[in-house]
Amino acid sequence: MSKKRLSALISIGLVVVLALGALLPMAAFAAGELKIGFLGALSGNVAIYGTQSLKGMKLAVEEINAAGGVLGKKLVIVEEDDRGDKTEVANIMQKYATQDKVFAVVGDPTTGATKVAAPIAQQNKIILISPGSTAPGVVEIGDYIFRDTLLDSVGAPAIAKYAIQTKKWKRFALITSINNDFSVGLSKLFEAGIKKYGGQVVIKESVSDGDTDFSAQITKIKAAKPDAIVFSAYYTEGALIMKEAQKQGLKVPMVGGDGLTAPPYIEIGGKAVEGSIFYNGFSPEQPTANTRKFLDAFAKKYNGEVAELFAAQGYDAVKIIAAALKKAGTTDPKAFRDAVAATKEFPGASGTITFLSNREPLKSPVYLLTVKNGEFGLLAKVPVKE
Amino acid sequence: MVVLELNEVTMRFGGLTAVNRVNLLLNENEILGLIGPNGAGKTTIFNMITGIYTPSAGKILFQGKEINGLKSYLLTRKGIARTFQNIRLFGELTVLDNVKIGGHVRSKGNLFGALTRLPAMAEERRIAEKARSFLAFMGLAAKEQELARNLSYGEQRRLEIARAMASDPTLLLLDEPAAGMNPQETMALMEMIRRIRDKGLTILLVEHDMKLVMGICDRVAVLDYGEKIADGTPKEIQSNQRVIAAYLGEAG
Amino acid sequence: MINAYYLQVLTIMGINVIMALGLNLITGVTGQLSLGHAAFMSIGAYAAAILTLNYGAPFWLALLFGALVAAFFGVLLGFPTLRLSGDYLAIATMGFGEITRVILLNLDIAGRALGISGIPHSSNFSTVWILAVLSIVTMVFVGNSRLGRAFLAIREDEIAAEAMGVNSTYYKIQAFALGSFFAGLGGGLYAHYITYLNPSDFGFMKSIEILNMVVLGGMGSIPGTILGAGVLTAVPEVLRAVREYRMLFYGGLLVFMMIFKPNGLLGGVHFSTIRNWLIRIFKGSAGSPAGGSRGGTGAGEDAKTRVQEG
Amino acid sequence: MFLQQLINGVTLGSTYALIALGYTMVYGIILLINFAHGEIYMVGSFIALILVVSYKVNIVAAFFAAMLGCMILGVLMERIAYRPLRHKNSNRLSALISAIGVSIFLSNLVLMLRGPQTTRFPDVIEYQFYSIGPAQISNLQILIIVISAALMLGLQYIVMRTKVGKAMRATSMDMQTAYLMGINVNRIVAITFAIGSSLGAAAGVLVGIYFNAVSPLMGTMAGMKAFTAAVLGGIGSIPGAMLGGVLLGVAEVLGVAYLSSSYRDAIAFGILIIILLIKPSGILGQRALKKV
Repeated sequence: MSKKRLSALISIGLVVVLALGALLPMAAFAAGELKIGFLGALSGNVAIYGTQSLKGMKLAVEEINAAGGVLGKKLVIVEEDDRGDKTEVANIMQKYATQDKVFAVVGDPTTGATKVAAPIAQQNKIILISPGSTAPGVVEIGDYIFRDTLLDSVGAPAIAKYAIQTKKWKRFALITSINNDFSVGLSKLFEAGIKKYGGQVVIKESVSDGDTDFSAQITKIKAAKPDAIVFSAYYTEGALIMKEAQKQGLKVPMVGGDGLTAPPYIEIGGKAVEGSIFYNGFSPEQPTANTRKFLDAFAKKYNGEVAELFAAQGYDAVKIIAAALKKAGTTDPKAFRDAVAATKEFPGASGTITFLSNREPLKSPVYLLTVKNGEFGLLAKVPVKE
Repeated sequence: MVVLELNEVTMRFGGLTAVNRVNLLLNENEILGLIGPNGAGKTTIFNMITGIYTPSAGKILFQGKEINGLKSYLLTRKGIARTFQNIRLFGELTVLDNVKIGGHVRSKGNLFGALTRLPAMAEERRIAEKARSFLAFMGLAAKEQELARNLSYGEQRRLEIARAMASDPTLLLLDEPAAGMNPQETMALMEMIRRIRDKGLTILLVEHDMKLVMGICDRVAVLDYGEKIADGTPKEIQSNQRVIAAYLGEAG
Repeated sequence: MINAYYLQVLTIMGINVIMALGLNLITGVTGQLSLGHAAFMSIGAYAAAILTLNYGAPFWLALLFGALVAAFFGVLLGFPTLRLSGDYLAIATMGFGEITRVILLNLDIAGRALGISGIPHSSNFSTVWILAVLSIVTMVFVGNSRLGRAFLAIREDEIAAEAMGVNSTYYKIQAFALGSFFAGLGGGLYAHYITYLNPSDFGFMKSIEILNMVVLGGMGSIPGTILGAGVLTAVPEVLRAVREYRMLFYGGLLVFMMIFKPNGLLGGVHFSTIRNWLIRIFKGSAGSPAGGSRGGTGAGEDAKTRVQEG
Repeated sequence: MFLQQLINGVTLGSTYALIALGYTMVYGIILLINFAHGEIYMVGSFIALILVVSYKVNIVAAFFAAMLGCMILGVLMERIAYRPLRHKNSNRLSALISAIGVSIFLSNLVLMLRGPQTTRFPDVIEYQFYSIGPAQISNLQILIIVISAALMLGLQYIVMRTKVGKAMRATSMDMQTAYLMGINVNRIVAITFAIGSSLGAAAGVLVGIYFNAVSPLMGTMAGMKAFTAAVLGGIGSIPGAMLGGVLLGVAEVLGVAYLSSSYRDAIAFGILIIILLIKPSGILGQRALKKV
């Protein structure tokens, strides 16, 4: 037999094995279980958010099961790593719907992936709660799609108002990360907010997630003499931008969204990020009773780790699902959906959550935070009304 | 009729003059041998005629028209075909495909043809038939489905010639066609080259094997240090003092 | 047995087959390493999506449009860069891929970083596989034609190809245009299947993913490319371990294949070869004249001749 | 502001130049775009980071340890992924694909081990600023520019003046002949990788210190930019890598300053494509005639 034919036979064999593998039942179905699917990246560039959400979800499931489960059944999380790849997201969502027969999905923490998964969830009448997406166009996909995040449209004006009216800053440099959908959306809201309260955007600059050199932008911004730098993306670039500003002797604070409020912001930024202000729906430093409870449980389960926003939102999503299930008394999709939609003033770890009639979350209060002496500190609590 | 004319052709590489004011005439249906010690500039002349290099000075005329600096695929269209000193076959393709590609310029077919199969089928059959005839001519008919890289050295040399002939050239340039062949193969090759000439082709030959050169060439030109030092019938060349000196000089 | 999940995996497999065939034509058949295939895919995807979303064009028209726009950019990139050889070309295509991504991030009509969402879900299993089969047939036809031989000649030896009268620049551009056409077609199908586009989904790694399909299956081999696309779409679904270590696996796979099997699993295998094996298997191997002394191709041709005679 | 931007550009360009030196060296000897060089740079950065943070090693010692570590990594990489190909006489595309494979493997290995987040590189050097007219330059910027230039000169010396360098040049001209002349080609290629990789590590550590940030994903983009720099200057030419790096850095910064910051990466790759078209041999490169 020629070598070529041998390798062809091996290939054909490979295909057959794969096909058989795919056709085998994925997992034995245990009758006493209710499955929740996890969507998110556990590896790749956006793994931070997925990993955090999953940790929060696992904690929530553990607590619920310890208390006897829901409707006499135990909750189980089905997890797959979507790596942030959209094809993967679609495949995994379809697998959850068809193979695993989950009754609810928590994910994806990012907007783009949620937009891919949501139509499939909607079509299969599976509740999907995204623990992270904030950009517009998500819940509009269908009446089974929810999210439990603090919407930027609430937070951005609040922080802009505070910066202009309380801090008396007038001139702002606005930096957007062009390859970050969250940032592109938030920049628009910041700009509108600044305008609304009488401030002025004196210069707009772009960076990309993953950049490390911001020298050219800072030199330009310095020449524009702003009172503050508004940055709409995440903490790593935010901290590095402030470091560069410090090097160039530009002594102005940073204003941002909840993308900045993570411990690494202070870790990387050090003294350069002192005095930054931002909003968040969740404040580990000034916890409410519910948040305190969650933080302690989280630290206990994960070797003293401090929970981040996405963990709290993943945790809340599972808790909301369990509560709604209890209230509906059935997993019938319609009744269950209505119960989720009726969630009102749910006392979550990431804030108090109400789903509005358009399924957008209303979270109150919004925390305005600052960095003081190398720690996050509370500036104000802004209650949010419908 | 003059097929190829080199008029005061010069090629410099940086400070080095590889070919210096060489004149050469090639008449229709003639076999001209180009010889000379290593580094005399034979292959450089070859590469200028086939469009790989553009001469630094002088003119190259093919059928009376200047061809300086024309790209090699255009020269092939005009009727110049070549083989390579260090064999350049399409190794992973079959012997038959190699010759079919040789016939590229003498056949039609584009994307549209490839997609609308019917008219292309007839053309394909014609291409294959022609290619097979060249293979038969070079004694390779039995090997048509072999991969070119699996052929023996001598067979590869002959395949190169078959492939070059498939472009229906007026002028065929053979770059050391007998290199690496054993005496029997060389004898057979001489016979083949004669038969190619009998088909009406004009042949320019660079070769080290003096037996082959003296055996089949109508005329021989000798290069040394980039200059032509002699030009004449094999007999004249063999008794030319400068040529003998050049070769002996090299040997000593 | 075929549920929505399998159907979806098979559909995505079909899209990958189309795109991988496009790259195979450029890299496998013509020998020009392209590291920007995802860019052509994104161009096709965005063009098609914009046409259906903003202009209400019918799906098939949008697909064709996307593919043609991608082909147009293939030519545009081809004209200047194809004079470059080997690794320089590879780097230029990679640069083109990055530039395309940055431009998409700056285009309002492409939704910038927010991408395009809400694209109609028009692709399905049958449209994708009808087009995949058409693509395969096209590739086979091209492969057995004067055009295909010119591509192959360039891959094997560009200087010799030129000496045989093949205008290599002209044919390389054609290969790029055709290959990009299929990348664009795949992109259009992808856009109308996933229904959401974002520039970050068409980065360098996507190009590498498609390249891996071609390399694994066998550069230049159509059945090989199909196999490669099929395996690399299915494996992560079946083997969880592969999904988690996927990129690690992809990197290692490239090195491994280059060292131990540079021709891929089915390198040098064509449909005709497979047909001949099948004929041989069903007719029995008794009285085989070739005796299998040489490569499979030679033996196969003998079988074919026998069948034609018989 | 222009002067300040120029300083920004030269500093950024010096970091590109540092990485580009490794590319140009390997390409010069074995005509391979060592795609994984960007990853070597990233690994170098991490080695120094871990030593400084977890083991409290002095930064100078960590710098040399990183160079040593990457030297070993580079030699290993050459041994595993490139040498078998060279011996098989396979075509150059195979080697390039193999290099891409190594690059993907390394970056994802570190990604899995460390996670995707950016880690802070501690401030190991106290900042000082010097004024030049309206602009200012920091001691760290001067350090980066000086070290880049010094390494370039050192490398130039090795290649042009030492016996090993002579063997390298011979190998680059004709590997076969060099082998026949008694040069241990494998050893020379390994040395080339060793030097090139240690330069990459040096770049990684310096850039880590300068930008205070290290991440598993930093190698890919930096590698692509540095390669662009090497091509711009004339790949294979050591002074060319330096020149190309600085020019690219300045072009990028001026592009941000006077055109638009949102097209930043497109500017760099646009330059790459234009250079490849107009003068593929780069500014200081020589064009080789193809042999037939």
